[in-house]
Amino acid sequence: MPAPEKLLEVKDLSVHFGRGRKKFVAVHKVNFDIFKGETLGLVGESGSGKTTIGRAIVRINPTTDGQILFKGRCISGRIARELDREVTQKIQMIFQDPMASLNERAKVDYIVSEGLYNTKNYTCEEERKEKVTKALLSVGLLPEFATRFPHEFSGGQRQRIGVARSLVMNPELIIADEPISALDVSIRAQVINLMNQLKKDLGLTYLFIAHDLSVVRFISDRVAVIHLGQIVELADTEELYENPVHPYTKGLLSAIPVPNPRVERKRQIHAYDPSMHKYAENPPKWMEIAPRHFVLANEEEMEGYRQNYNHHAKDAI
Amino acid sequence: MLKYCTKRFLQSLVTLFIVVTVVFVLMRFMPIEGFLGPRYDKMDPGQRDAILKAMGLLDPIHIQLKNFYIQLLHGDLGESIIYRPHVPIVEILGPKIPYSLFLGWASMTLSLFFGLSLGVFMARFKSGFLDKLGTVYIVIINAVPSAVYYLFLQLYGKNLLKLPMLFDADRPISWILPIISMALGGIAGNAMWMRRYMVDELNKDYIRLARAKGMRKSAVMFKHVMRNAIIPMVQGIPASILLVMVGSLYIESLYSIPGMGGLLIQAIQRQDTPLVQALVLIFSAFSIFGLFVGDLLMAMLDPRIKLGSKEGSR
Amino acid sequence: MSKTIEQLRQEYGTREKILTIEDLVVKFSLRGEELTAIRQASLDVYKGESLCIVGESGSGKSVLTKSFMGMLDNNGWIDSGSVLYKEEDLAAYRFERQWMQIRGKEIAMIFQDPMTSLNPLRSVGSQIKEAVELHQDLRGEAAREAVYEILENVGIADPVRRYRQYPFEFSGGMRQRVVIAIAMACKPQILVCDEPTTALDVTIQAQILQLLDKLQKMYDLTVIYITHDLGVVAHVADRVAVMYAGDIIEVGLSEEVFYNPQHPYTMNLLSSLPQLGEKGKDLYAIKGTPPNLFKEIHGDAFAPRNSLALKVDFVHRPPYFTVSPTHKAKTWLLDPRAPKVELPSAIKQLRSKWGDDIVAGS
Amino acid sequence: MAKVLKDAAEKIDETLFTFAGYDAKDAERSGYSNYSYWRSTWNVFLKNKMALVILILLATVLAFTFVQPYLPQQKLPTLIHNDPETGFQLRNVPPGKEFILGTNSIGQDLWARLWSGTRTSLFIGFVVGLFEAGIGIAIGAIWGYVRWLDRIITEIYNVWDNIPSTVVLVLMTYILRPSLSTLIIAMCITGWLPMAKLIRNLVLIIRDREYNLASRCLGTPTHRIIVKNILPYLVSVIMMRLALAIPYAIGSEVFLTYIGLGLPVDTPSLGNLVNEGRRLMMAPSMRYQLIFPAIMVSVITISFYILGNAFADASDPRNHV
Repeated sequence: MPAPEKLLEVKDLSVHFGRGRKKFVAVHKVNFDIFKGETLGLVGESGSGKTTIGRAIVRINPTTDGQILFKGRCISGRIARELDREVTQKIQMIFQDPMASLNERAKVDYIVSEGLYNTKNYTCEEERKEKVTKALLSVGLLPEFATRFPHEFSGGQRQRIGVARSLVMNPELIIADEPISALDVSIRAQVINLMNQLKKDLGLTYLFIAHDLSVVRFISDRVAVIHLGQIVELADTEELYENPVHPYTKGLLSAIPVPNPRVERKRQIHAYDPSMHKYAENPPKWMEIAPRHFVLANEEEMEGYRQNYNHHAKDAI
Repeated sequence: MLKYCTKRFLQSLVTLFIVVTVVFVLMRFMPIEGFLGPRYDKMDPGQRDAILKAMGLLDPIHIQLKNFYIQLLHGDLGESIIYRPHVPIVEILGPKIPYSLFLGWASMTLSLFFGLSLGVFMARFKSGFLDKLGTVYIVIINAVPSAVYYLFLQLYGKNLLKLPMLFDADRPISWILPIISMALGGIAGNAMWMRRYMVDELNKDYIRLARAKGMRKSAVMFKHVMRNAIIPMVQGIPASILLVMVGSLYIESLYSIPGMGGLLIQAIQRQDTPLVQALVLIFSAFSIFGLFVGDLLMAMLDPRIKLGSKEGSR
Repeated sequence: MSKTIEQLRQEYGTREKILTIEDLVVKFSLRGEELTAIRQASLDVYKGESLCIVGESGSGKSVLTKSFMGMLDNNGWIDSGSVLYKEEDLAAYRFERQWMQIRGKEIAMIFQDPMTSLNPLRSVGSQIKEAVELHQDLRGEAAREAVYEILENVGIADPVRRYRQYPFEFSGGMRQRVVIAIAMACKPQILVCDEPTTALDVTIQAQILQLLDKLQKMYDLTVIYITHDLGVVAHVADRVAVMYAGDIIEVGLSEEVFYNPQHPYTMNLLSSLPQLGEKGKDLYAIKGTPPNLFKEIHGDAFAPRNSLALKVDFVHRPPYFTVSPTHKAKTWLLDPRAPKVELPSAIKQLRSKWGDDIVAGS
Repeated sequence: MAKVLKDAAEKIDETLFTFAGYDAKDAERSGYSNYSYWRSTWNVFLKNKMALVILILLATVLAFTFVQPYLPQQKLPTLIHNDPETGFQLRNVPPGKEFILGTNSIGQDLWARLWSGTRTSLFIGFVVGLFEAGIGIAIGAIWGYVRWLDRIITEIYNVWDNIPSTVVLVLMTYILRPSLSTLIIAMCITGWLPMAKLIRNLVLIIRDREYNLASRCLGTPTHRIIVKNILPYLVSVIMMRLALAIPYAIGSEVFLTYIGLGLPVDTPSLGNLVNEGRRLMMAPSMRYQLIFPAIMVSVITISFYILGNAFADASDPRNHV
């Protein structure tokens, strides 16, 4: 298998908020790559820093330390105007709350065209309209919706308007920040299907940020688990769900309720206690435990993880 | 908590310092009549200079400012020049302060008592008759310039209720109209805010929980809604000294009360600059102090500030 | 392994009904227009069970529970129908003092967001003590002792110190424990949990559910959960009631609803879950939006979004059809004249792996 | 109930038990409401009958104020009328045929003075209101939107806000000497502050809403974010403040006139008229000189106040069904 192309590389990324005594470390030395055409799931609880990473990539949050590379070029910190334009176009974001992420005082036409106005990516008014129509159709909305206000739409429809707004830019990478957690259960499937279909049709790459592990399992190719600003484990989806190594991942996986009463009633929950790590004397490193399966651990822990892992792997076979 | 108080106190001092300085400097840009008094026209330039020099007004401004602060620290506010020429301002103010204070306290007590009660009842019976009536009252008091309704109150108080039109320290019956007039605005303000805070609180989730645990509506109102709504009110109470002061500007002259408010108007009309300056400083100091005390009270009552989880909300 | 489905059905036959809702209609007036939030819903609640009411936002699940606690907003009222509790018709209650006999004392409630459910300006202990004083008739030191005990029961260590603290000094999960403590202090018969874990992180969610489970056994409570999370439902529910557009369209034992759903809405809801989906394939997606409750609804409210809708669904409202003694659904698909439909593949798989016995019995 | 339904069910036509067919597009279409923000605002406003009556009243008064000088047989507001026979001033003539609202103590026509005064006071009100809005919005928007400026401006605000605005008003007019421009400047200096604070708080709330982040992701330039995303949300608040600034300015003018810092006597304004009338109010026969201006002041200020609040209610999307 040829090495897949790295679309985005995050190297030692740190993001701090505030200064002095009020300083808050949201993200601490995070490393990961996103390959072209894949969906990388980023899972963590509230306050874990997952949204901060997404926003650092689209450059809403400034980075404190480290680098973000897009197609090999650094896009964090101060960058040239040309690159800025290109990155703005190529990396788009989908937001969590469909009620809050659309400008209520603008018509759908303006909302979807906003990116086009900024990049002047059209030659005449007709072309712009055409692009808007195309974007609306591609997310399963009717072109006649363009003249309406966001108020008139349901949560699922609004979320799709949000997707259309990104699509019109012809992006390559989409940061989806909890795109379905604010939606009603019956509507989530619409958005998940749409994202999967666009990935197939347009070859999009996603960073899918979520706290719901079951959704992430369904949609992602690889999953990174983040805890208190650090990624603790990263692996291919099935590998991670079958052979979780880090105790936090295990705890998190054991906590997801499944919609199956007979299974659910027997489920055991593993509690995770961060004080189990002795990181003060022996700081952790980012290590590969199996091919493409990384975990944050110090040597001592790694030893234990390895033994357990081999055990499991044998069982699986 | 102590840290918050110190910080807030220093902030007030800085504000006061800036106000004093700015007022002082601005006053020096006034036309000089204000410092010379009524005989201005009759003086020749030499005389004028002599007087100005004697008052230290020809010195560079920073020297003047320095002298002024030294005076101020000794409790000396300067001398009046027109109102009562060459009488120290402190002496002029001395007998007047008790009148203003008494009227101020009396009307503040009234406005707190009636304003808060009105607000509580308006919130309790929201969109009922009392609420609508109260709203009409609040609208009128807020929208009609106070000069107008003070006048009508004075007029009808005299004609219909046969109350005295002028203030007489020895006849308590003559205090009624000025105190009521001064309280009217405060009642409206207190009622409006109390109602608003209570309605805000009423819509909060914890009220639902309090009701769900089976508390009586009146108990919820009293123990949760009112208690929480009163905290931002308490913050504003000392600052309402300010409202009372502004009212006193009118009312003291309307009823010829020998207090500070009436004095300011006379000083302005007669252009007694040092007196105006002194009064402006006193009023500012009062108001700054009022806000400071308000914040302290707030900090004492709100555990979130007391225990340092958030800064003052202002 | 727990009880078989037959055992469960029999057990329900002997259980005592604690609350009976019949043909309840709740309306609201909004800016001169009338909205029917609950449309002739009926539901029985059995003593000691945990019942989950599932539905999406706006389906009326919260309104339903508020209606039998006398906590409807001022612009809402019970239009018709009855709610029987201990031989009293709660739907006929008009006065606050009548509700005082029910609220807290008989039926207590906890809410979704623990961050806003507590009075920020009063100590945690005093807020629990209020409930103790109201419903356990204890005062002063005795009440305080009772609060300490409840705090320990809900898993808050060091109760003496915690008593004096304020809500902002507690984390989200801890606050929810305090809210639960307040509800427990009322010593209620029924506990209504309105989305008790939605605002919490998954790991804490699990702890809170465990705690509620423990308390239910400890105090022999009847618990009604309101939620939209089918995972939570599967975890806690003995029985499930599915709500759509102000009506309970299907109700049954948890196993019955999950492994043998009858109403198209329930089927669609289950098959749209990514947990049951097959990776790489599309999930089943329910199109459209729930109906406008300001307008009168003819027939089955779900019909316009239902790909399996019958013509009759647009004309007549379906009655309950009985599937098993404990399972019934309001859908014309259960009428003998209706054409047979295939279960969605996701549900078929779920059933074949876990719940074959459910259908076999009936 | 269930029984009845069941019985009814038996009678249903068999042919209805066939699939109805299903159109995904139709399902997508449901929920269309053809909503427009401004139309809904207007509709909610129209429902408030009192506000509507007041709007019409105020519009009439405003229109008349500006038309009045051009009507036939209007007298000049500053002209002193003398009795053609005796040559004496026609002082304190009660309202009647010749002088609709009578004359004042030096024989000027009160009717003409009233409308002229209304013009002056409205002019002050509008100018001050617009200035407050302009400066307040500009500073408030910068204050709220530019993060690093927040601390500095907040500190300045805290100091400035501690000074009673009445004192500033008095001081400014005292120092600058009374005139129309002085009055306006003094009021503007004190008035923009609460406006700026309000706008800042609103901008702070709106700034980090997701739709603004979305615009930033799309590369929308700041000025367009402010114009398209933020200001439309503030329009209602701004209009309400503007409506409230006018009664406030008129009130301040009356106040300043009262304490002797108002406009010169030869410029009729509502403040001057009230002040003139006040001196005569103890004589019941001359009380009309206070009552007419007082009514005018009250009508205008209350109208603006109520309209401002009614508009604020109407423009709140929560009140749109």
